[in-house]
Amino acid sequence: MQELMLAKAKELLQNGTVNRVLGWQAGEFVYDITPAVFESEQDLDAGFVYNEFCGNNLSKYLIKESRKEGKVLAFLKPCDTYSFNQLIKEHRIIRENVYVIGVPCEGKTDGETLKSKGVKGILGAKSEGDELIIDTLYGEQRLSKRDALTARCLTCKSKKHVVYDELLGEEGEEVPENHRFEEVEKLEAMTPDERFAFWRGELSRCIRCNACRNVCPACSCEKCVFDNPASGISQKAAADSFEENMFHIIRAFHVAGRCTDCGECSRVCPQNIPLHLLNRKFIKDIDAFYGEYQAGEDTESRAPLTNFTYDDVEPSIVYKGGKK
Amino acid sequence: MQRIGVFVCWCGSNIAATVDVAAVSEALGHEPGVVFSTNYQYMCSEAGQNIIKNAIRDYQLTGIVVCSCSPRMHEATFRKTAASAGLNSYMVEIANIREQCSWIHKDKAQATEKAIILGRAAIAKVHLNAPLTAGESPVTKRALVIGGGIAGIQTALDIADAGFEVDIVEKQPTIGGKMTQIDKTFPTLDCAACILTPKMVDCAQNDKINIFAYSEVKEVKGFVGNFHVKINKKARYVDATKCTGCGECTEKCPMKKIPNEFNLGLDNRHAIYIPFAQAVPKVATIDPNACNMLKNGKCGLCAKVCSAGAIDYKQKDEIVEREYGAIVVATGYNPIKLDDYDEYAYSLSKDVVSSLEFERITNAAGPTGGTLLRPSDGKHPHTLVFVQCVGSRCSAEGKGKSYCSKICCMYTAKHAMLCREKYPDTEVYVFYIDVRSPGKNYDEFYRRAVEEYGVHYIKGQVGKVVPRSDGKLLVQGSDLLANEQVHIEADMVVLAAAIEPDKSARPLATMLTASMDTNDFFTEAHAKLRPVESPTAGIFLSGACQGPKDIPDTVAQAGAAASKVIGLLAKDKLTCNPCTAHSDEMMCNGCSSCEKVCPYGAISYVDKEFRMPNRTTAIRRVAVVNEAVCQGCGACTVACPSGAMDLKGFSNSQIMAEVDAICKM
Amino acid sequence: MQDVNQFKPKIVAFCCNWCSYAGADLAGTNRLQYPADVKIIRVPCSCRVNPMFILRAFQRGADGVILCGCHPGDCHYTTGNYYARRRMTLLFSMLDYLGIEKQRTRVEWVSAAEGAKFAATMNEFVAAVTQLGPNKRLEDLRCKN
Amino acid sequence: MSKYDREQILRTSGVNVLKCMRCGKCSATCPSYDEMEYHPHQFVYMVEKGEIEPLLQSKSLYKCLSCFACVERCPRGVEPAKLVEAVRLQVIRQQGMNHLKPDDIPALLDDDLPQQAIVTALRKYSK
Amino acid sequence: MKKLPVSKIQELFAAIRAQQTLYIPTDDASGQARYLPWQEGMELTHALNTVRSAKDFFFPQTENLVEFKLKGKEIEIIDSRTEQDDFVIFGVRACDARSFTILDKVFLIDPIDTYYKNRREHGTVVTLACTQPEETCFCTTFGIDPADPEGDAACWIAGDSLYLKARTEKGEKLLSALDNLLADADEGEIAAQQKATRDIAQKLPFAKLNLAGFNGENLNKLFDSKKWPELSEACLGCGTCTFVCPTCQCYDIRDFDTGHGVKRFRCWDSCMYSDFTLMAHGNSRNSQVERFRQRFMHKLVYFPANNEGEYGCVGCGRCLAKCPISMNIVKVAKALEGEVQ
Repeated sequence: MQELMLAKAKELLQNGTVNRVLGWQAGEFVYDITPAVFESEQDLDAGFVYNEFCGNNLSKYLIKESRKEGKVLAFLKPCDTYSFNQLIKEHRIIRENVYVIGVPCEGKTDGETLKSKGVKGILGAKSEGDELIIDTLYGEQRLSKRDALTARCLTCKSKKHVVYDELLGEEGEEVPENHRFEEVEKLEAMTPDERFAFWRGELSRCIRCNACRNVCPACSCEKCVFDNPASGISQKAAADSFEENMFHIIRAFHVAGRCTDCGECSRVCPQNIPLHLLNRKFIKDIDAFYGEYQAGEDTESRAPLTNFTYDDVEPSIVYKGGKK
Repeated sequence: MQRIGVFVCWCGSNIAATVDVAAVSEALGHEPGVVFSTNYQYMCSEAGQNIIKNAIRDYQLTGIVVCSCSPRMHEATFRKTAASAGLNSYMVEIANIREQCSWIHKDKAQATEKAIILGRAAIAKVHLNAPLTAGESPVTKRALVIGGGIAGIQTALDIADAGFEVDIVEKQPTIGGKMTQIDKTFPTLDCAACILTPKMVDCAQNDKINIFAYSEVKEVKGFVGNFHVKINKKARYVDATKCTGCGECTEKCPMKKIPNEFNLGLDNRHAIYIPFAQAVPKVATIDPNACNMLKNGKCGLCAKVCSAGAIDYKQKDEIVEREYGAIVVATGYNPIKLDDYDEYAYSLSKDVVSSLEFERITNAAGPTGGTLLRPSDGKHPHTLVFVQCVGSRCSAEGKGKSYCSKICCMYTAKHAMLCREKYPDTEVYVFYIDVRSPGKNYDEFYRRAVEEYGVHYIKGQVGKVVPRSDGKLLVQGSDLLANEQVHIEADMVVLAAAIEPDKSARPLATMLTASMDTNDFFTEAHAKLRPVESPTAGIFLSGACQGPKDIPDTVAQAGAAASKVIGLLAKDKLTCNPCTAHSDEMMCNGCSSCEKVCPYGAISYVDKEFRMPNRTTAIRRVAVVNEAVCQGCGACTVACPSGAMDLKGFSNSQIMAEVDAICKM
Repeated sequence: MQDVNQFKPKIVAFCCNWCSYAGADLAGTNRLQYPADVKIIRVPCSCRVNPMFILRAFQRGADGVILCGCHPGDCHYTTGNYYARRRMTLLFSMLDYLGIEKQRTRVEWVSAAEGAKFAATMNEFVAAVTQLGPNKRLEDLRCKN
Repeated sequence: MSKYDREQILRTSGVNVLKCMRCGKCSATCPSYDEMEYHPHQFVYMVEKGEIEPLLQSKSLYKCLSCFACVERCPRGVEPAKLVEAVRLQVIRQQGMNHLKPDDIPALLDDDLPQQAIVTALRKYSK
Repeated sequence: MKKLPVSKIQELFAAIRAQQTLYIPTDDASGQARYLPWQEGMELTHALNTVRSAKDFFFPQTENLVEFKLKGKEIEIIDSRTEQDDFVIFGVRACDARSFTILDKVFLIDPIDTYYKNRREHGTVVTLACTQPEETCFCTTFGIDPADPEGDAACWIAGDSLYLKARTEKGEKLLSALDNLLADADEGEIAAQQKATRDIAQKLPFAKLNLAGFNGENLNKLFDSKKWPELSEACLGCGTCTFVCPTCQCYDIRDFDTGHGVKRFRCWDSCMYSDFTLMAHGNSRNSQVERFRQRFMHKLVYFPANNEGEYGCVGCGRCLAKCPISMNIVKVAKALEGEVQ
């Protein structure tokens, strides 16, 4: 696939369709991939890569890139295309300035995931059939590809591209049986005390590095309320457990109905807080209360929170359980 | 830092009996920023107001808090007081210590404590208040009426009568609407044309009224008092200023097998046509889909016969741009399509007709010249079955409309009655679910049909209509009162089709940012109290576009809409509510969330150039609130994730300051 | 008569100007009693209430927050309470998910004519929150004196 | 008893009888109308009123062809045929034990028996 | 040098805990290594290092400085500091141990940061030599020997024994209080383990990372490099690198209005944030490329230029593992190598 993408990128650069390419750049090891803009064929040859470690969602970069001179080629994975569509809907990306090529994704892995499986000192990796052969400081290790998948890829909702100008490889399909709400359900089944304890344990680790917010394609505000002293709720490092709760509740609320469930927030969290469980709770509730809705599936529909029906459920559904 | 004055009212004993007012004014006097605090028996009295005025002057107050009754009672009073002392009236806050304190508590200590807290909250808010000035916008003294049926005509006439200019935009070649197709009107049985056509002529002759027939609204910009509208005048291929309506062309035109819309396709017209004799404007129109000259460049006969030289095959659609202060929607209704009701055999037999088709068949100007004849064979029918509620009151999905179409009971009674009157040899059956006849002389009318004219009313619905080879229609229905299934061999079946809003209404509503219900009827601003206004300021509703209506109701509503328009156009300037939303463009992302939740269409977007670091610039899409249209609900402020959108008078920081003051531990 | 140490909850009630605030006034006019623990903040419409305000109230020491607006369909601004309904449903569900007692938050539709409902609602809500005891899960210790 | 029957019938049929607006279109469209003592609209009305006993006793139950014309035509989505079916089921259940057990069926099969009858038998008796 | 069997390590912890609070790196409920106060039965983590660095002990994420209260027209000023008890941090790796030296150079020079100093004086650092470095480790670049860590006392695990050696007075004091648990040992007993670690260190991918040209002399050349825009292009502007970094020491001072007064506190800040250098006149670093450059220029050029060649980095590798877009100090250093040769 990487070769196919390289050839396509070069072709489009050559014929002037685009003047630069947004893709992934190889790093020092196998897993430290960096999103990058390539402006020439030499750049592409020097660093362009596409493999099972290219997990970054590139869509958010297009807010900036689509406002530059000329057209940019963007390689988007299925889940990136949902974010892309959502950003189009919110007028954050100038569609005409982007040439989207959909690229297939079989699920990604990353350094953290491999390390969590007990792999130490990763130097390189290559794929062989269903296995990943990892070269480490302490010898070679093998891991089945399924085991190497990141948590978010295990509950992948769709391998279909919802938007593209051109598609490379086979088009995938939505994955209806993705079980992505299982963890949410598990939490819902707990008692409030248990849930509170769980979330305190998780959120108290937050160091407010803002990686979740800054990587999130839905968090595209020019200035975040939490950075704006005039908002009255600005904060830096959480100085009280309340502020930890506040930041994450409000952030989840602000992206509710707009979050495409790409999973970047949990991927980047240096403290490994399962932030996607907050967003998924909103997605699950929205599906249950207002009908199934997938943010980013299209560019026209009204988001659930800017929409209503006359007979929506009453808020009492939360504390009375089902009473309309 | 504000200099705040606090005025605690006793309200006689209403407050003072339960709240220690002296303690309240004493405690609030120590709050930061408070430079004056007092209490008085009746703050709203002249003496009380003078205390406030004097304090504003003597202490150079920049904000005041009145602890008194509900702001719904005296906020306006104290705002005026402040203004008369030179303080901006929006620098006033009321702490409601009567309805929400003294009157609901008995324990004096508790009530006093609560009054102090409510006072603190008001003080906290005043600290963040900013002077607000109500903006003004000019009013263009001209109204647009969209739709030229009886609703639009009546509205236009009434507005013109008050001396204001009105434009009527009608998509058909003539104004008049559905009423032109109707034969007689219930419950008086006057001839519809006799009462309608004079009004049409009045419109044409009134120099305040300008008719854009064969035209459609293409774009609406602006807001109340200042709408900019683009109207597309479709090409008629006839110069309306030259055409005399003599009709020479329509007789000579060789293309004469075009189904006549006016008679619902029951007969034919020519490619160049005048819909009916009393059309206004009485100008011929060439149907571009039928005219051989326009399609193939061959013919040109009409141009040859036209002595006025009015034919212009090169005519193009023309966009007219006009300014209006108010817009009235009068887009009316249509009967639903009956093709899906195969149980009634509508698409199988020509003798199963809709009620509107039946109107044409019985109309003297109709295809049969007013003689009741079966469409299939032109024979006189002896047995007629009327079926009510076809497609109305259907809650089952996909089967019709959930609402009652309101007019069918009465016109069916009219049809049945007229049949029996003109042709006593006919048997007329009406299948009904309920007969709904609430209206002046309506029930009497329906009873006359039964009692005087011997129409057979059967409580029940028709299950199926089967056309037989001998031309009869076998009607199978149930008679619920007799508890039997009845079978009638009918010659004609007339279906009272449900009515629905015109298809053009939905896109129009989008252009107008006027809200609609799920059935595509326009929503009124208040179901009871503002029935002819749309929630969108400056948009008014007339006739069946708002809900099913008969002619008397439509005319009444048309007049009401006109009076609302006149009230608006009579003003030179509109004063805006100053508590409006406003967007901080430095923070706005242009994401459109706010626009989606705005019920008034007050938010639009502009691409704006911003200075960026290092002497660069960037163009960003940002929201702009039209303060003349915004009503200050605040829905947008919560939809906005970045907090760029805020509401004057109820800003985020003001409300949070109140929260802080109330919750202080 | 009353135990001085008995827990007195702090309740913030956001009331829309057109229906619920008027309903509260009517409760007053009719002298219908409800605890002084309830303090009302007037907002133009229930859709003006930002989740931030609710969290802020808890941070600053509130034990319960109730939002009152016009009945669905009766909104002065036609659609405001429909949006408020969705926002609050989702917010409350999230608070519950985080293990914060859901009984501390509520939405009630109170019309301008429902003074009695307003008083009854407040009595009932105050009783429910009193039973829960002080808010511990969303408090900010720094705000304690 | 009839109250219990009523609840059972409503539950098994899933019909909301209160949606009926008494237009009679079900009966107007019913091909078995003349054969029936109680007509489709009466089923709806009688179930609503709780007059179940006469229905249970009536032969009308077995006159319904399950052609679903009434369901198709009903403007309110009431679905009278489902109600008739539910009443029928109620009678069958009241008759006590199952007439047939699935294991008994193979022995009773003969080649002339229509396939549909077997399926219907399973549907009706094996619950 | 002293030793005790590794099997008796819990006894050692109990003995330390008997005197003062003891923090050890352990796996928390979510399976991540972090420092927690030792309680009976708490085990050392098997992870090489904690997710967060050890700088929290001396420079916590947030810290109250002072409080103001309004009393009528008077403002009362209240010192928020509480008595700091003695504590021991066990198991600090060589890289993190060196980070304290770097932090000292910031906080303990005049004007001395008394909040930091107070904590530093009460803390005893017991380091633990590495045995299995990771691919992201490059401490040797900064002259750190993972097999011979600094600290008030150092430990090695070799075979079945834990070896301990005091390096400072504080360390001496700690070990002498534990004397009854410990047996004497010879330095030679750990030599094999040390060699093994050093051998691995030699084979690490960044073992040959060369920072030779990164100094004050090349400041302008590096500052003006054309590579910065490209390097910073994908940077999200989050603070992950700075917050996981053991040597990043920038903070913001903020006021929190409690309703009764103001609590003034400091909290970690990041030079990656857009309001980091926001001042009354505006912001001197308006773009992410400037902010990005600042962070690396500070660590690789400004800091050594002002601190006798000591870099503001200890090669712990946390930023390499945690950066959401995998841009880090090693990639920057390698990219800029050419500018200074």
